Amino acid sequence: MTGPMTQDMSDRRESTMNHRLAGIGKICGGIGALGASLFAATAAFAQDATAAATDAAVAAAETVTEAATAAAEVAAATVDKGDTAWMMTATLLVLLMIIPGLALFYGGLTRTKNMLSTMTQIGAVACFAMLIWVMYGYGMAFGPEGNAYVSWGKWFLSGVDASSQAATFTDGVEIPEYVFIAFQMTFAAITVALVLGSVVERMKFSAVMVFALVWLTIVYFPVAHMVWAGGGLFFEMGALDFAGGTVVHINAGVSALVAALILGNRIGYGKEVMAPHSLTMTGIGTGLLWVGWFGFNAGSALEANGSAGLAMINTFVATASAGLTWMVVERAMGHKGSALGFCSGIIAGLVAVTPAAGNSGPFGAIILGAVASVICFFFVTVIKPKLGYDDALDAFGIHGIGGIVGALGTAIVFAPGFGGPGDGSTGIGAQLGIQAAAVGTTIVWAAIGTVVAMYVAKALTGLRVSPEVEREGLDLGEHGERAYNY
Amino acid sequence: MTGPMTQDMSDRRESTMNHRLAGIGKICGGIGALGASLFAATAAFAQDATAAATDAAVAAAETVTEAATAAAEVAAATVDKGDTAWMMTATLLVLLMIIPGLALFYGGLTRTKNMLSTMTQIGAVACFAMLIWVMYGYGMAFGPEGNAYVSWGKWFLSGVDASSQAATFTDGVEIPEYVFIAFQMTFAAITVALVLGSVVERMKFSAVMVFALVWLTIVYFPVAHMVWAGGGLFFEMGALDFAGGTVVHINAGVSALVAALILGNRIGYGKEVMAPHSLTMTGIGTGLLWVGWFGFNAGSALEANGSAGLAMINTFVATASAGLTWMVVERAMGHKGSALGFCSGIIAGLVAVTPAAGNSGPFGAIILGAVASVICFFFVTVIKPKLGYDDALDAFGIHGIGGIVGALGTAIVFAPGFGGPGDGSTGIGAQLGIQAAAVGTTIVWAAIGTVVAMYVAKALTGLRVSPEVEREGLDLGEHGERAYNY
Amino acid sequence: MTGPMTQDMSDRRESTMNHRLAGIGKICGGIGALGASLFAATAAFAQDATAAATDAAVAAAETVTEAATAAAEVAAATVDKGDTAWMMTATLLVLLMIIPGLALFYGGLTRTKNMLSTMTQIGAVACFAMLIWVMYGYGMAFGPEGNAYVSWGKWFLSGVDASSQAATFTDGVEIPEYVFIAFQMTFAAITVALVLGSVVERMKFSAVMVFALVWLTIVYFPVAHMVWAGGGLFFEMGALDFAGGTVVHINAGVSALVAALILGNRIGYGKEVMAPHSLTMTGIGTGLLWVGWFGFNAGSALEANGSAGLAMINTFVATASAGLTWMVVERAMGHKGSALGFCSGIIAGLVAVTPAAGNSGPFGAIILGAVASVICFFFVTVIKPKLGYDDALDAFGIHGIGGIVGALGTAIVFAPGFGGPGDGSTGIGAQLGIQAAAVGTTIVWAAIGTVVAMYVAKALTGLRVSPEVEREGLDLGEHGERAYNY
Amino acid sequence: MKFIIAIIKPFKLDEVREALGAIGVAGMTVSEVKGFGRQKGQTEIYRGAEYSTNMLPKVKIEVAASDSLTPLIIETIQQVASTEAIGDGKIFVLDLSEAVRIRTGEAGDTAL
Amino acid sequence: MKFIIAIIKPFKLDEVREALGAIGVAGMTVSEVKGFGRQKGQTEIYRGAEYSTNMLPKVKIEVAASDSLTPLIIETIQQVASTEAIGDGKIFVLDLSEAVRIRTGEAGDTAL
Amino acid sequence: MKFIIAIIKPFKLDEVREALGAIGVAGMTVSEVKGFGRQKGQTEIYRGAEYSTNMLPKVKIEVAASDSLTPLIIETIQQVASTEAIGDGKIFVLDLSEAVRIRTGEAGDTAL
Ligand SMILES: Nc1ncnc2c1ncn2[C@@H]1O[C@H](COP(=O)(O)OP(=O)(O)O)[C@@H](O)[C@H]1O
Ligand SMILES: Nc1ncnc2c1ncn2[C@@H]1O[C@H](COP(=O)(O)OP(=O)(O)O)[C@@H](O)[C@H]1O
Ligand SMILES: Nc1ncnc2c1ncn2[C@@H]1O[C@H](COP(=O)(O)OP(=O)(O)O)[C@@H](O)[C@H]1O
Repeated sequence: MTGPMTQDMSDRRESTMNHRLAGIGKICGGIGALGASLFAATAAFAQDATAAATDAAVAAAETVTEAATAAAEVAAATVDKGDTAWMMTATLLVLLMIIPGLALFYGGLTRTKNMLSTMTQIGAVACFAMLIWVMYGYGMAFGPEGNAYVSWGKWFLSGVDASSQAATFTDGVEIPEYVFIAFQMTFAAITVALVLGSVVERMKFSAVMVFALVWLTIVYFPVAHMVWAGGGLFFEMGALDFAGGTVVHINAGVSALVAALILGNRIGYGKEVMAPHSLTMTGIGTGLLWVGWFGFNAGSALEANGSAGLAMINTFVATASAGLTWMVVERAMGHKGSALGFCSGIIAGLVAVTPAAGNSGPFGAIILGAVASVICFFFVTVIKPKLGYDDALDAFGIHGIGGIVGALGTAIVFAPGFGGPGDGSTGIGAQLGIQAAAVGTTIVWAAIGTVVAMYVAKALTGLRVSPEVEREGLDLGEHGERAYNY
Repeated sequence: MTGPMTQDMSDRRESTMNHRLAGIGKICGGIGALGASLFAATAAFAQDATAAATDAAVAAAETVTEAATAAAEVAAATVDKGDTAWMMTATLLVLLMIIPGLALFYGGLTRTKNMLSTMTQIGAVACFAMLIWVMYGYGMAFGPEGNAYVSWGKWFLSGVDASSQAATFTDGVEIPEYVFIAFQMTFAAITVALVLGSVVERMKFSAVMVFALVWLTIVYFPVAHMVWAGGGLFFEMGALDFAGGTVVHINAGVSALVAALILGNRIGYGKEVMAPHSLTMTGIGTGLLWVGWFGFNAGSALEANGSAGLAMINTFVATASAGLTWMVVERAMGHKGSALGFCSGIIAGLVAVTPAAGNSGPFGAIILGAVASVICFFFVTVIKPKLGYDDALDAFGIHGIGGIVGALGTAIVFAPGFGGPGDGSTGIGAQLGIQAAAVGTTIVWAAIGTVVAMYVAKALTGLRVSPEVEREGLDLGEHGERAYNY
Repeated sequence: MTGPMTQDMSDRRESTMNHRLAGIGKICGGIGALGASLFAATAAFAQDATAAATDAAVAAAETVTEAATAAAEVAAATVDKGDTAWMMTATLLVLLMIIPGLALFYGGLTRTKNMLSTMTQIGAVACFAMLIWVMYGYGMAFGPEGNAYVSWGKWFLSGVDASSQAATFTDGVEIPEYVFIAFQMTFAAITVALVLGSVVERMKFSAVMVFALVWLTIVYFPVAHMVWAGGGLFFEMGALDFAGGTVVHINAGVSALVAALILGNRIGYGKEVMAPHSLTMTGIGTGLLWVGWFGFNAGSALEANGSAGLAMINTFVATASAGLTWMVVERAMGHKGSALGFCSGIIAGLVAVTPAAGNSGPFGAIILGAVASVICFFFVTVIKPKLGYDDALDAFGIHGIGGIVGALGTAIVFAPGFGGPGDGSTGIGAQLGIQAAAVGTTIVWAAIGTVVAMYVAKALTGLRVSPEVEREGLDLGEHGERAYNY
Repeated sequence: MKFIIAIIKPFKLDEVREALGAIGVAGMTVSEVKGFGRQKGQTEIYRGAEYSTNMLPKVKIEVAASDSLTPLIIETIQQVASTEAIGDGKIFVLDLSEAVRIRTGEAGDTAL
Repeated sequence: MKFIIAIIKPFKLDEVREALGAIGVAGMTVSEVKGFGRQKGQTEIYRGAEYSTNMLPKVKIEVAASDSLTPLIIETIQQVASTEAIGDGKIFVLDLSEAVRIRTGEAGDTAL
Repeated sequence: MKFIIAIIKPFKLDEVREALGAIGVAGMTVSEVKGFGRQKGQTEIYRGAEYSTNMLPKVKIEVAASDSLTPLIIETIQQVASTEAIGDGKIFVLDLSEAVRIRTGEAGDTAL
């Protein structure tokens, strides 16, 4: 259960699923029957799956393809209004994550003089991403034609109208395509906004916009295609990524790191006090991110069903576990348990549970959240200061590191032995290998793409504000306003 | 697809739709067949529409009436829980728009000393509107009996219980009437709160309450009836208004202008610094308004279907487009792109797309948002200062102007040539005429009603706080509190 | 319609409902037929109830059991995706109530130096409650085995997976059990967070965590079982509590009072200025609490149906009424109507309508809200100062007192003579007696349990911060941070 | 040289600043303060807890000036800031023994 | 006349104000300041970034007083504001050469 | 004794504080102020309403010091706080007639 696809792709999906099964079959040294049982396990999630489909799945992989394809063609796909209601809700929950959620979370962590700059950059790249998405982003990620890396077609949403439908993970169950497009659109929007966490307080607004354009085009859309589209590279590999840990968090985190390295440290970094100007705002942002994340995670089920319910409960408990764990580790290290630590843990837990949301049992999720919290804590408080780069708001330290922990950990918590919903047909080691391959590819892709995007932005805009503007704050220097006039 | 109605009205609806079609027929110089094809287009949205209904629609308009009425009587109307789930969600999204959304958006723009006053006025008129709504507002807007201007009956919700149902736009599909009442209730509440944007920082709390009572009664309920109720004036005219651009935004904007003129300018207006006390709060408010607006726009489909999905995606892209456009125009005018500009553009876009939400394609919506943003920008930054009146928070400049642009623009983006969902049976010019007539009527009605409401409030309360209270701030003077005690 | 239960309990439910009916029959001096008609009234809410079930209900109570059980066994319970969509939405709405809702509402009322402490304590106990819930809380409240006071089984959610289902109030209608678990989890989380309102600004973070652990175990889970589980004490008594007025508000309020008494007053209480540091934050929190409360109240219907719609409209109007009433009473007492008064009224109304949400008509709810507002006003402004204890944020004054008013008032507004959905089979006096018994039991249970929990926390942690830390603020002393660094 | 401290009502700041500019005062330093005096403050009530602190928001202006300009400055502030209502504030004048411009190191009257 | 500046711990403000009122001080001006001295501040840590600025919140009271009242004011503040813990603050006394009441234009001791 | 008031650019605070510590200044009091002078402020625009107040955020440092240490303090501040750009600020020196440590009641130079 790795990703959604559109109606037009449902045929291709059947065959890619077959390829995927075949691929996994090879990796495991097994044969068709093994692959088929994995298919059966997947189908088990779909409570409306007909017995016929299930039976077909038990047959050899070759037969599955034809039978399922035929079945799909015969049965008229229906749209359940409950699914539509949930997916619309999920979509706007992701918007809630961006503004005001992320804008406040990040904004609160910056200094007063950069609050508006931070909020506006987040809002503006999100808007830009939405416009690009409907122009060519959707086509590049979920277009009707494509290869393992990118797709094409449906430019400017051509051919889509209010009656178009997009497939879910259950045969015969679809949702309005506009809803699917909007849902996926918010993912593009939040991912590019997440990257900004490392470059705030010094990157020009215009540079941010250019970066967003290039980065979405050469990094996000292809990676989204690889992860979520039938025929995509990771999808074929059988990588588990319920709600986008790779495409969203690892992608954004690694890009943030590379961008920060290219941009350089803030003036005074490591010497001056750069305390968060309002942890109250960061606290509000944390709460809204958590609430909105259910759209992200439980929405990725694409249906209002038990799988969404599982993703929901995991998104509660992994997060709760990670939030408390961070505070416990702080105490264990001789410090006070801090409010920012709690918030950081919450986000680390959310990031880690993203790929595992519907791929774990609740207790696997609790452990995954705790582990991610510990590792992120050590990374941002011990390792990062030694490295000396200035990832201002720890976009890499939390989204990158937490995303990697989550992606790899999903291989473990998915296993039935750890209470996961997997059927055990792919060994933990084998699955870990698949996950690692997906993670590694994403890291390389994101890093290279970010270098290109940053240098294009540098060429066109100069990238960084003047030292005077940086000192005085980007709010006045870039936007001509103050956040507060008490 | 202009507005919802209750079960009791479904018979009347059929005949009014007929009248409406006939009316349009006359305006366009066409005949029954033309009207019928419009009906067919409307029906095309309704994915559950039976083939029989569609066939009937192709017949002459006269026959449609009888056939459809009969069909409606035969088929037992059913309530889909998916629709109910979505409409409940949509309802509370509109509440989210009011408090904390609008309270923060407006509150952040006022000075520190008036923050609580602004928030409390918004909250209190919203509460008052809810109580009035269940007493007689619902009856005046959606009562079982009525004429083109107002309806009556169902006072104190008599006869409504948990099993009552209200019709949607699809024959045979209904939602619980309590949900419909609650949904519409939030529209009344937010509209009256929007008006306050022009009069904050100087109008007495008691005057605000009296104004709300009178204004809702003589302006809002009748206009809501005209726009949304079967048999209502604009409904009959065939005016396109998906989610209430006329009744909410033009209505509120024009009323705000008139109220500001009667109330007079704030002391020191144009001389003293009146910078927003917290653009952070305005930013939060902007985000929550956007999120909540999906309840407003996609909720106005009354179902969780493809039409709602279309309204949703349009509410994303028109808004994104308008937010960025405002910043671009600022730059083009030689200023910095500002955070408040971004927020203003977001709201202008949301306002403009309101009547067009389900009546446009995504690219029509993008253009509509951009155009509204440009026009609102020029209005509030160039024209308004010249006129010298003090619409404190630009309720008219954004909701009034943006609403008018949206209402007229809907005639254009609705046309299939512009990618809209219309079938082209009504020419753009003809539709523009209908839209203009509805806009003009609303402006006149709102202006006259506001004059009455303001003078009643003046007679009973004195309308404006003393200069001392205005100087010291309404928080202390009217409420005996300070917003911040750091 | 008092509470949800899991599939495993559906058999027991039938028999306990029978016991309950029998019990009520005794109390009222009536016989089986009377009980059966109550059952019929309950069934009337369930619009999908089959005629067979209704007929069966008319028969004697003994026969009901068998017939219904048989019917339940025959008909395969189905999950409607509309219900699932709504219940997932409702679940995260309750999370929205906690963070950021309650964190801001409470945090804004504290002094600047304790803002983070307040927010973090709320967030951390909520997280802790979630983890405890999936470990043994769910088992203690809704486990498969149990008595009138507590249940057991399903420890660590054993046996639950994505395909498990939980019963609703309608035979044959179920929701995914994970969704039910998550929904109920958020209730546990918010309730323990509510208690903290009385002890902020002086209680150690570690003490708060220990308290939460003990209190949830010995107070919350048992009381939740008594109220909501089939076989629970209050459930059997026939106490009306739609969304948890007893278990959440009275429980939290009384516990808050007892905890404040044990902890002692803040240094300087009654002498120093302890004005809310940011009523803006309290205002945001109020708005989010209201919005989220629809998850609480309308979600407690467990379905997206007319009963949820009724709960929704009541949650609008009772709250609106209470908010305005508080301001009116302030004026009547010679003060200014205040922003904090408005917010306090909103919360008082929400608390009072909680047990009555689906058990009242809209006008009963309006009156209930107004009455609760008046009583809470007098309690917190007149009576509390005389008593001299320091319930810092009026957790008892509003949740305790408002909860009691709501619980008793529900007996009245439920009656058909007051526009309620009751069938009048239980007289108001009799129902009042049942409600009073449930209230009294809750008060005693909560008080004793809180004493135990506080003394355990005292023994393990010392309970209260040092006077130096209290003076300097818990943000620095307990967490090593400042909320604001402007 | 003199160091002049004026406590005024906040809404008078703009007027005073302009008036001082008009008479040749090139610089000043402003801060927000709370004033306690004869003027009575509003009573604030939060859920029944009544606070009437009599601490009112005021603005403090500090101007270093040459001895010769000082009388005019005092007169100007007094006239412009007066509303003839209680709480208008005070002007305090202290002797200033030295003034230095940080940028250049200049001292004395030329540093002002 | 004297211009008295006292830096005290914030929570002592109410007590000091009352005590000064009791000995006949009619007005004063208060502001929030950050103090740097012997008293050590809390260490703050934000995600591993440690700040121990030793800048502590203090309250500054400014009182203009007649020469005769000054010693009593100093004594009162010193006694009421003292907690005998480090960081209690300081009292500074400067000569005040002129005082004017803005409302009336009165000058000298009567302006206080 | 002298009472030294320095108005500096906010981002110079840390440096100045350290430099003063290094030459033996044990304490100081800091506050946020708005400065008005030759340096021009940014223009702010909110929906077309343009404000160019020329009020710039500055930091005020107050140090009471013995007469002997005063020249060094002035020099140190002047050198460390200077960026040689307009708006660097001023140092004002006033005579301090008395200083008292609240904790102990000590007076004079030992109180500093
Ligand atoms: N003795 C004083 N020392 C310092 N500041 C004072 C003194 N007396 C008054 N002030 C300041 O002047 C302000 C106005 O004083 P007040 O007595 O209220 O009115 P008025 O100036 O009209 O006599 C006070 O709020 C306070 O800030
Ligand atoms: N030389 C000084 N000049 C100005 N303010 C000072 C000076 N020394 C101390 N202060 C102020 O007095 C406060 C208390 O001083 P500190 O040395 O901490 O303790 P104590 O007053 O007990 O000796 C400081 O925080 C600072 O605000
Ligand atoms: N006459 C004055 N009295 C009090 N403060 C002054 C005076 N002149 C300047 N200042 C303060 O010094 C700051 C810097 O002054 P400015 O004229 O801008 O630059 P510079 O110090 O380089 O000449 C001002 O912002 C103000 O705070």
